[in-house]
Order: sequence, then C-alpha cells, then structure tokens
Amino acid sequence: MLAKARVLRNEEIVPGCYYLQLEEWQIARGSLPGQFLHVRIVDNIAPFLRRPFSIAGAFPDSGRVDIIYRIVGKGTELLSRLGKGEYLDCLGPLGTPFSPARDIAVSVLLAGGVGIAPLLFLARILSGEGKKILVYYGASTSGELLPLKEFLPKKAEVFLATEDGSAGYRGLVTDLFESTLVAGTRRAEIFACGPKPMLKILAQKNRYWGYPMQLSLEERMACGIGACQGCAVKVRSEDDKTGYLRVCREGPVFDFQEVAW
Amino acid sequence: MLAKARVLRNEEIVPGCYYLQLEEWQIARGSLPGQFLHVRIVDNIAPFLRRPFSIAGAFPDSGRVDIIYRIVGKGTELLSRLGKGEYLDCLGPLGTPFSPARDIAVSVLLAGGVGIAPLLFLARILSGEGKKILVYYGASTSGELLPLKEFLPKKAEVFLATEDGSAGYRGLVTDLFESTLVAGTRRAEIFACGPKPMLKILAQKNRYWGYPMQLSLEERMACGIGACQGCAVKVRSEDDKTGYLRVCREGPVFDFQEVAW
Amino acid sequence: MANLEVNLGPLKLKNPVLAASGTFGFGEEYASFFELEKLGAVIVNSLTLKPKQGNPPPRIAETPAGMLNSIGLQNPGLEAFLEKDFPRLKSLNAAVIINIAGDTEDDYLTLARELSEINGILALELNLSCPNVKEGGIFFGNSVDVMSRLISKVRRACRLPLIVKLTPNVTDIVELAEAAESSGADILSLINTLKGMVIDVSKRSPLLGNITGGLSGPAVRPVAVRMVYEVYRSVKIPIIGMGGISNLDDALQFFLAGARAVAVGSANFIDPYTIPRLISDLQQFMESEGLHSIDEIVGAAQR
Amino acid sequence: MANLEVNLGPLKLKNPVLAASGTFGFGEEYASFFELEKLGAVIVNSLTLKPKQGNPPPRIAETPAGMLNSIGLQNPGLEAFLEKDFPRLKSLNAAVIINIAGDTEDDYLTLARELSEINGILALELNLSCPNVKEGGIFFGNSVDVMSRLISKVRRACRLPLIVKLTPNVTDIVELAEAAESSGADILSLINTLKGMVIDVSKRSPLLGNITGGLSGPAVRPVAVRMVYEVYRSVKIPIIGMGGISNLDDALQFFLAGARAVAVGSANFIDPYTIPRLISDLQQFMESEGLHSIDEIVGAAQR
Ligand SMILES: Cc1cc2nc3c(=O)[nH]c(=O)nc-3n(C[C@H](O)[C@H](O)[C@H](O)COP(=O)(O)OP(=O)(O)OC[C@H]3O[C@@H](n4cnc5c(N)ncnc54)[C@H](O)[C@@H]3O)c2cc1C
Ligand SMILES: Cc1cc2nc3c(=O)[nH]c(=O)nc-3n(C[C@H](O)[C@H](O)[C@H](O)COP(=O)(O)OP(=O)(O)OC[C@H]3O[C@@H](n4cnc5c(N)ncnc54)[C@H](O)[C@@H]3O)c2cc1C
Ligand SMILES: Cc1cc2nc3c(=O)[nH]c(=O)nc-3n(C[C@H](O)[C@H](O)[C@H](O)COP(=O)(O)O)c2cc1C
Ligand SMILES: Cc1cc2nc3c(=O)[nH]c(=O)nc-3n(C[C@H](O)[C@H](O)[C@H](O)COP(=O)(O)O)c2cc1C
Ligand code: FES
Ligand code: FES
Repeated sequence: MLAKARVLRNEEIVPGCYYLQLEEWQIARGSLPGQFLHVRIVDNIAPFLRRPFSIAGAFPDSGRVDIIYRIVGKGTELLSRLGKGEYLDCLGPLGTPFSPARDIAVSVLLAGGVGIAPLLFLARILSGEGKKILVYYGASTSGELLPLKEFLPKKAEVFLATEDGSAGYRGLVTDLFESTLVAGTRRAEIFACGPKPMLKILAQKNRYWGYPMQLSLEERMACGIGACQGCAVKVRSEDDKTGYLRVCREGPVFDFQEVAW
Repeated sequence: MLAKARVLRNEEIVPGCYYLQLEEWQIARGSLPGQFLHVRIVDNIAPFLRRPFSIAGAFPDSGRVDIIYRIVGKGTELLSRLGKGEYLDCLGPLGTPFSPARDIAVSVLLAGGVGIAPLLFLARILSGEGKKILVYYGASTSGELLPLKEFLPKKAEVFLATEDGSAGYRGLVTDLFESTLVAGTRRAEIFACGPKPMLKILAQKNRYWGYPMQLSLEERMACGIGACQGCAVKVRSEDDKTGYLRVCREGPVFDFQEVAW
Repeated sequence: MANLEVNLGPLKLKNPVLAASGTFGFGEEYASFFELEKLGAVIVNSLTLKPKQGNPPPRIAETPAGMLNSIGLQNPGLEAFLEKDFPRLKSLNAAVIINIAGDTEDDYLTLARELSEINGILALELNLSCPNVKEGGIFFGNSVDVMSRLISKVRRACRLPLIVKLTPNVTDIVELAEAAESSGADILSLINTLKGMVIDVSKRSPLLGNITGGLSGPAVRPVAVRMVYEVYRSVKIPIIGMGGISNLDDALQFFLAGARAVAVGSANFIDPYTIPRLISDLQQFMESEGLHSIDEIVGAAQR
Repeated sequence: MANLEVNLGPLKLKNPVLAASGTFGFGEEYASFFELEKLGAVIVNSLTLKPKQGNPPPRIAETPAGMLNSIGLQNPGLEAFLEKDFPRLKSLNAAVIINIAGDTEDDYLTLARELSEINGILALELNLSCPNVKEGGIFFGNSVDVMSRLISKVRRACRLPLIVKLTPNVTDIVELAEAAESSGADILSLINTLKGMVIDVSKRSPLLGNITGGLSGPAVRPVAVRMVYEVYRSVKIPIIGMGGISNLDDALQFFLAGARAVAVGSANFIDPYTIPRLISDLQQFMESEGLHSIDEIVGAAQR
C-alpha cells in the first residue's frame, strides 16, 4: 500500500547511521520480518527514484514502523534531514519475508553493518515464539556497531566482530561464526543480511556446514513492486538452469542455494 | 558577488505574496534601486536555474536586504518554505539601477502587482533626497494589494486602482494615472514596473505625455550576469535599428523609448 | 461530463492515457492499487517469441531527473504469456495492447501472425529499438529501409491495429515517421528511451551490467515533446506521446504538441497512482475548459 | 603536487577543465569572480563572420535537471570581436579557444583563415550544429559527407589546432566521429545540446520564441557520457567531454569514459565558481589517488 507515515523520531545513533521511527498503522500491522519499505524522499524530482529500506521493527499495537539506515548518498542524506512530525511517502510492506522453520529451535542471525536492520525485527518475532537467538554482528570498526541492546530481545546472545579488532573478535563476522561452530552438533537455521561478499562467502561455506540458510539481498530498484524487472538477481534452479528473479518480489529473502553468484 | 544570506523573516503578507528579509552586509551596502538578486533556491538540481527578484529594500546600516515575491511556480513555492535562520544563496546585486534625474523634484512610481517591489526601494531613496513621491499602484483585486504603509516613506502619496473596484479606482492603474494627469503642467519623471502589457501601454501613451520614463523589465534568465545572452529584450536604437540587450546587464531598467515591443 | 474517449485511427480507447510498455509489467502488480479497467490501455512488456532472460544486473541507474534501464526485454516468451499472463490480464478487465520485439523479421512476423488469432487484443505495438541480428546488429528503428520493410511485412501478416514505436536515437525522426506511415503503420508511439550510460566512479567502471541503458523520465521530456511536435506536422496518422509524463501539465504539453494519446512510463515507479490521477485530472481539466473531446486541443500549440 | 597539464594532440593545456562555448560569454563577466588564467581555457561564444542578432525571446526555458536555450548565436561578428572582445579577453590572461559557426562553407573558411593570422589563439572549435543554408538547411554536423568536406577544407585553411564539436542529434555518433578524425580534426568535442522544446500550457504555445532549443545540463549527462565512451573506442584523437558537468564526480565519469579534458557549460549559471572549484577538487583527487597525470585514468572505465 501507499501511505504517508508520520515521523516520530529520526536520529543519528552512531556516526552516519540513523534510526527512523514512523507511525503508520496499516503498515505496522501488515509487516513481516524481511520485508521492506520503498520510500519517496522528497516530493520533487531529485532524487528521482524511491529508496528501499528493510523494516527493522513493526509494532501493530502502537502503529510504529522502524527503519535503520546508513547515509551513503544524496537520498539518505536528504532522509536524515526529515524532522519529527513531518511525513514520509512509503510504499509497503513489500517483498517476501523470512520463513523460519517451525521445528528448529535455534536461530542464528548473521549481519554485516546495517544489514542488521531486518534481523532485529526477525529476532523479536522469533524470540516471541520462544526460540533461542544467537546474533553474530560485524562491522569494520567499533564506532559503526549499533547499540544492539536497545533493539534486541533480552535473551538474545550477541557475538561481535570488527575488522580492526576494536570490539569483539578481530576479523570478519563469518570467521567468528565459523570459529564458534562445531559443525553438525546443533540443529539451527541461519538468517543473514549484509554486503554481497559476506553473503557469498557464507553461501559457499554453508555448502559444507549444511544449515538451512536464508539470505536477504540488495539490488538497485525502480518500481519495488515487481513490475519493471529492474532488481534482477541471478538464480539457479534445481536442474541447474539460471535465470533472474526479482529482489523486490520473490526476494529480498532467498534460500542460499538458489542464488547464482 | 555570491553570498549566503541569512533569513531574518519570510512571511506571507497578503495571500500568495511573501516578504523576505535577508541579512547580508555586502549586498546591503552595494545595492541600488532597480537592481536584483539572483537566488538559488535549493542546493539540489530541482529547480535547476536561479530565480531573479528585485531588491525591495537595502539597509547598509543593519545589513538587511528585502525581497517581495509572489508564488507562481515551483521555485517560489520552495522559497516560501525557507525558515528564519536558514541561508539563501544569493548572487547580486545585479543589473543596472534606476537613474533618477537630479533636477526633477517629482517622482511618479507606477506599479502593477508585485512590480511594486523595486519601487519601494526607489521611493525610500528618492524621498531621502527630498523628492516628492507619488505612487500609483494597481492590482486585480484589493486582496492582492500589499500594505504599502509598512514600506513607503510617510510623505509618499498613494493612489490605488483595482480592476474589480474593490479598492480605490476601478480599472487599470495606467488609466488611473492618466485620469489624474494634466499633461505637461508638471515636471516629473516616471518609474514603472509591472506586467508587460501594462508597461507597453505606458510606453505608448508616454509618447504623447512626454515624461522622462524608466521601465523595469522581466525576462527568463539563466546566468543573470550577462554571459549567456538568454535574457534578451528587443530594443530600437536612435537610427531605428533593432537588436537585443540583456535584461540582466543593460537592464532590468530601460528607457521607455529604447524598448521595441 | 467530458468525454474522454479517443479514436486513434482504427483503435478506439476509453480514454487517452496508457501505461507504457515495460513499466507496467503484465498489469498484475498495479491491479492491487486500482482497477486496470480505468486505463485507456495497458501496453504490456515487450514480448518475444522465445523466453528471454534479460541482461545481467545492475539493470537500473538513477540519473538527474530520470533513470537508465537495461532490462534487456526479459519476458516469458509468447507461449507462456498466452497461457498465463494474458488470461490473467484479461480477467482484470484491462484493455490490452501487446508490444512485440524480435531479433529477426521472422520473429516479428510469427508474433504478429499468432497474436492476430487471439481475441481480446486491442492492437500491436512494434518495438523497433532492437538490433536486427541478421543484418549485423543494426537497429530496426534506425534505418528507413530496414524499418519500412519490416512494417510492410507485419502489416500484411496481421489484422490488428498496428502501432509503431520509434526510437529517438536518430538524426531525423520525421523521415522515419513518414516512412512508418507509408509502410502501413496506423499509429506512432514516440518516444522510446534515449541511449545513455552512467559510470560508477568509485569502481571506475560502467554502473549497469549491460554498460549502456535507456534513459527515461522527466529529463527526456523536452526531447520527446519536440519529436511529437515535429512528427505531427508531417504525418496524418495519430501519435501516442510519451517520455517523462507524470502529471496533467506534462500530458498537456504532449497533447498540445500533437499527441492524441499519452503513455506514462517511469512515473509509475514513483507513484503507482500516477495514471488514475492523471485521468481524473484530465477529466476535470476538460470540464473546466469546456472541451468536449481531447481532439480539440491536439496540436493546438503548432504554429 | 599533481600535474594537471594535458596534451590534446597539438593543444597543450595547463589543466583539463574548460569553459564551454556559449556559457561563458567572452569571459569578462566571470572575471569578476576569479582569475581567468586558472582555467584550462575559455571556449568563447560561437563567432560568426557578420554580427548576429540571435533569436527572439524567450530564449531560456527551465526543464527537469536542465535547460533549453535558443540564443541563436547572438554575437558581434568577427570584426568587432577582434577589435574589442578578444583584446580584453587576452588582457585577462585567459587561454582562448575560438568557437566558429557559419551558414555556408565559405563562412567557416573565411573565419578559419582570418583567425589563423591572429596571435594568441590556442585552437579553433568548429560548431557543426548549424544549418547549411546552401544545402537546403541540412545541418553540417548531421551528414558525414557535408561534415567531412567542411572539415577537410577548414583543415587546409588554418594552421591552428582544430577541434570539431559534434552534435548528439544523430543516429550514429561513432560514424561521424570517425569521419571527423579522418577529415583532419585534431580533437573532438562531445556533446553539443540535444534538440528539445517546452510548451507553455497556459498559453497553448511553444515557450521559446524560436519554438525549439538546445537541451543542456545534468539531464543530458547520461547521453553525453555514453557518446564519449563509444567514440573513445573508435578514434585515436583526444576528446573534450561535456554535458551536465557540475562537480568532480561528474567530470570523473567523463575522464573514465575516455575524455582527456572536460568543459563546463550550464553549471556556470548555477554557481559561477564551478570551474575553479572543479579544478581544485581534481587536483586534490589526483593527489589522494597518487595520479601523476590525468591520462592515467582516461578511458579506465572501458571494458
Ligand atoms: C531490499 C533492500 C533493503 C535495504 N535495507 C536497507 C536498510 O535497512 N538500511 C540501509 O541503510 N540501507 C538499506 N538498503 C540499501 C539502501 O536502499 C541504499 O543505501 C539507498 O538506496 C542509497 O540511497 P542514496 O540516495 O543515499 O545513495 P545513492 O548512491 O545516491 O543512490 C543512487 C541510486 O542507487 C541506489 N542504491 C545505492 N545503493 C544501493 C543499495 N545498496 N541497494 C539498492 N539500491 C542502492 C539508490 O536506491 C538509488 O537509486 C536496502 C536495499 C534493498 C534493496
Ligand atoms: C529582473 C527581475 C526582477 C523580478 N523581480 C521580482 C520580484 O521582485 N517579485 C516577484 O515576485 N517576482 C519577480 N520577478 C519574477 C520572478 O523571477 C519569477 O516569478 C520567478 O522566477 C518564478 O519562479 P518559479 O519557479 O516560482 O516559477 P516557474 O514558472 O516554475 O519558473 C520556471 C522558469 O521560468 C522563469 N520565470 C517564470 N516567470 C518569470 C518571470 N516573470 N520573469 C522571469 N523569469 C520567469 C523562472 O525563473 C524559471 O526559470 C522578477 C523577474 C526579473 C527578471
Ligand atoms: C524499466 C523500463 C523498461 C522498459 N521496457 C520497454 C519495453 O520492453 N519495450 C518498449 O517498447 N519500451 C520499453 N520502455 C520504454 C517506455 O515504454 C517508454 O517509451 C519510455 O520509458 C519513456 O517514457 P517515460 O519517460 O514515461 O518512462 C521501458 C522503460 C523503462 C523505464
Ligand atoms: C546558453 C547556452 C549557449 C550555448 N551556445 C553555444 C554556442 O554558441 N556554440 C556552441 O558550440 N555550443 C553552445 N552551447 C553548448 C555548450 O557549449 C555545451 O556543449 C552544452 O551546453 C552541454 O554542456 P552543459 O550541459 O555543461 O551545458 C551553449 C549552451 C548553452 C546552455
Ligand atoms: S524493482 Fe521493479 S521489479 Fe523489482
Ligand atoms: S541571463 Fe545570461 S545574459 Fe542575462
């Protein structure tokens, strides 16, 4: 649906990274973890296209919908200027959400950078279903790590990695995860979101680990609703044929085996 | 010069018409009546071009520069959203100012609509020089008339005209002026600004009246400084040859005899 | 109430606002926002004989007041379209125009012939912005000869109203428009996208997977309006104008220049309600101006 | 400190950032903002043999992310230019390139010959977006034959480095670029403006006095970058890239696509300091990237 969502809060929580709380009851009620909003930042032709952001939280009882975004260009820069009480034109919730298995009690959430956003929403929902939540969260340096306490259910266990070692494990979050892993000993499923190289490594390694794993992917979008074929991601079907699926419609969440890197 | 001017005030004074006070010392010191500012409304590509506005007042002692503008399109609409304390990118003062004759004691200021803006500045300066000021000011209806008291020197005499007769004379301001005129009895010079048809009528009639008369013209501009030849106005030289002059450089003020309508 | 109906030669539309090919999918996605029967017609994604995978990503790049796309005609091919997408589109009560594309003349001819047999298709639109593989990759729409031959053949192969969509990447749009008319086109669509590219400076390489793409959106509108204006003067067949339309004022520029219908493309991505809003704004405009038919202003800016 | 000097064949510039013809007048106006000697060069307004009045107003229309102009080559003509404007420009220490335009081959030849005699001109730029009155108004830059003949003749008539400025309103820019190279051009300028128009809906008529005008600004940048990219692959002579450049990122797109210098046009109107800022940003960029010469990244995005 298309709606004007009222800004409740729009604040920089770590340098360059903003936490945006919106009020829009229908979106709050309809959203599932893994879905995204496609927002029109100004009522003007610059920037021209909408911008997609994962839903980092949706609260049907208060009508609140959250987004967490990093400033990377003109669109996000303008978004950061949006003040409390102003309205943001949102299309959503869009896309296919994560689909956790009923019978797997342990959920591993693996995020790089702002890729944590959709997993925060997922963690809250899964935790509500009584699942055990393990969060592996990496960034290049400690200054970029979001204060997860604010966003995660209390019972979630968090493991941090930074490339410069300024907080937690020194190195990639995928390595951290691998190092804590005793393969096959535990039944768990993995949900991951982050930079493409990280997801690619994960997908390769998981061929050995063998966990059920779902990845949330990004691609440049125009329509966001499946009409333009713009957000193509290459996939491989079971009979090894390749083709393109739409990140905005069949995705952004894909089974790791589906993606052809 | 190019400067960021701070907004002191930006308020709707009559419906659709705004009064903008800026603080910029150099511009305030350098400006003369008839000159204009070329402003860049947003730091973005939409709208693309700068917008020209006559200087409605400049106060060297307080660093203040005023503009009065009517909302007609996207640019002026965005301009009206500019808040106190924000900055406006201004190029100016630009153009050739009015050049009143030293020895003519009576100044007739003839304005249609927002064309009053440059004449307000002129009135203050001429009044300071001890001249008698007669202001003829017309609009289509009384709701569009600016509250001139706020802007004019006390001694100025004001004659109003509205097309619908809702205030002052019913009809065109040019007719009002003509009706009060005993041609040739008084030495005066005319300064006029307003819609093109009004200026054209004035110029035609003044061939009989014979007053010295200067007109402030408008034309679509790109550079505003004389480089692009975009703001051409057709002129006729004494030997009856036509050619184009630049509103932004040789103008916006032209002798009425010069303009080839 | 003002009558929005228009006749484009043999093609009768309930109103003159269409969805442009490639920007409206097969209609399904927009059907969740409004009823497709409101539209003058939906021009579907370019359809090819065989399924097409399309180009590698990224396929979209934002540009100043516009966008580039390099979808590469991804589509399920004729068979799957007729089996699945077309019936669904019809069940949504849309007026349907099929845009067809091919690598060879034969592709176009087969498509035209087979689609002629199907009930419920309003017209065919020929996408000529495709390289002709047999003639060494020269674009069907770039050469008067190649284009004229194709149009004449398709004309004979099909009983449907024939729209020819011209590419703007040519020296003389008028020459091509005249040739299309005399080869049998019933209607012209102007314009397809302008060829452009963006370079990703941080990666020092072209941003799009396909290197170049097609420019659309408000940025191209002045070029599109100019082409409609020029073509209107030299052909008799009606014109569907498009390129950067997102509101009433934009659409009126095209009508005044000489278009008898307009299509909305990229603007659908910004606001899915663009077309229904434009239709109702147009209705209001006609009423307030006392127009009985849009024909009264078509070409009114010509001088 | 990074060295900004570039050699464009026979033309040596102190830096690769120029002011585009028609947007910088004869330099005078911008001299009140900064010293003109900072610029790689000033390409002056198109100069014709006789004075030219130009087109009726309005001559400017704003468009989404761009503008149309229909100045119509208003200029004082060769004689007055040499008497007044040129000496003033030289006294401002500007490196000067003269852009010439004509209605006939003879116009171009006379201009080229006479300007060859003048000291202190760096190069000539041929504006080919002019209709050839003798050949029924066909544009010099639209036809390979007409263009090639003109370039060959001018080449023989003049000893200055010869820049040929191509128009983007053509089907195949590569074909024209190759023809320009083989006819004797030393350097290519790409692109001139795209032909466009705006209709004033309230008046139901074209907004510009001249009906159509030339589109420039950020809107056209994707088309310009694409043309530079394509031409770079097929000619050996250096390219001056232009079209919608207003900052470092824009300029780098052109260098990476294959331009060895860039020119800034419409952006001067938005911010008169655009060029000096771009030069210093470029200097900083080269230093931070450890580049010794801009040549190291020219064409780096080709693949
Ligand atoms: C499904 C999905 C979910 C996302 N969720 C988040 C999130 O929760 N938080 C967050 O910070 N970012 C998220 N992103 C990335 C976010 O969309 C981009 O950072 C944003 O569009 C950049 O806009 P800009 O104008 O600041 O950057 P610019 O680089 O100026 O944008 C130029 C163009 O490129 C597109 N673009 C640039 N980067 C990306 C990208 N990584 N993915 C897709 N398009 C891109 C823009 O949308 C725009 O069209 C998500 C992307 C997708 C596809
Ligand atoms: C020397 C000069 C002094 C002016 N002084 C004033 C003033 O004091 N108060 C005031 O309200 N207006 C004044 N104007 C007119 C003012 O510049 C336009 O109303 C304004 O540019 C409209 O911008 P927009 O984006 O709202 O309208 P749009 O119609 O969206 O503008 C589109 C384009 O047309 C141009 N344009 C539209 N109308 C005019 C016009 N009348 N003159 C020149 N360009 C125009 C715009 O600058 C822009 O490039 C003056 C114009 C000139 C040339
Ligand atoms: C994402 C996208 C895909 C397109 N695909 C097609 C296509 O398959 N066939 C076609 O003829 N035109 C296609 N077009 C061109 C549009 O139909 C239209 O001619 C062009 O975009 C100009 O209109 P606009 O500026 O309103 O988008 C496509 C345009 C876009 C933006
Ligand atoms: C107002 C204006 C006048 C121009 N006049 C000329 C001209 O006289 N000769 C010429 O070769 N190009 C002329 N041009 C084209 C520019 O030199 C340049 O090629 C074009 O504007 C693209 O660059 P830009 O997008 O940076 O403006 C003119 C452009 C503008 C905007
Ligand atoms: S963005 Fe249009 S199909 Fe996904
Ligand atoms: S606006 Fe450029 S010369 Fe006046």
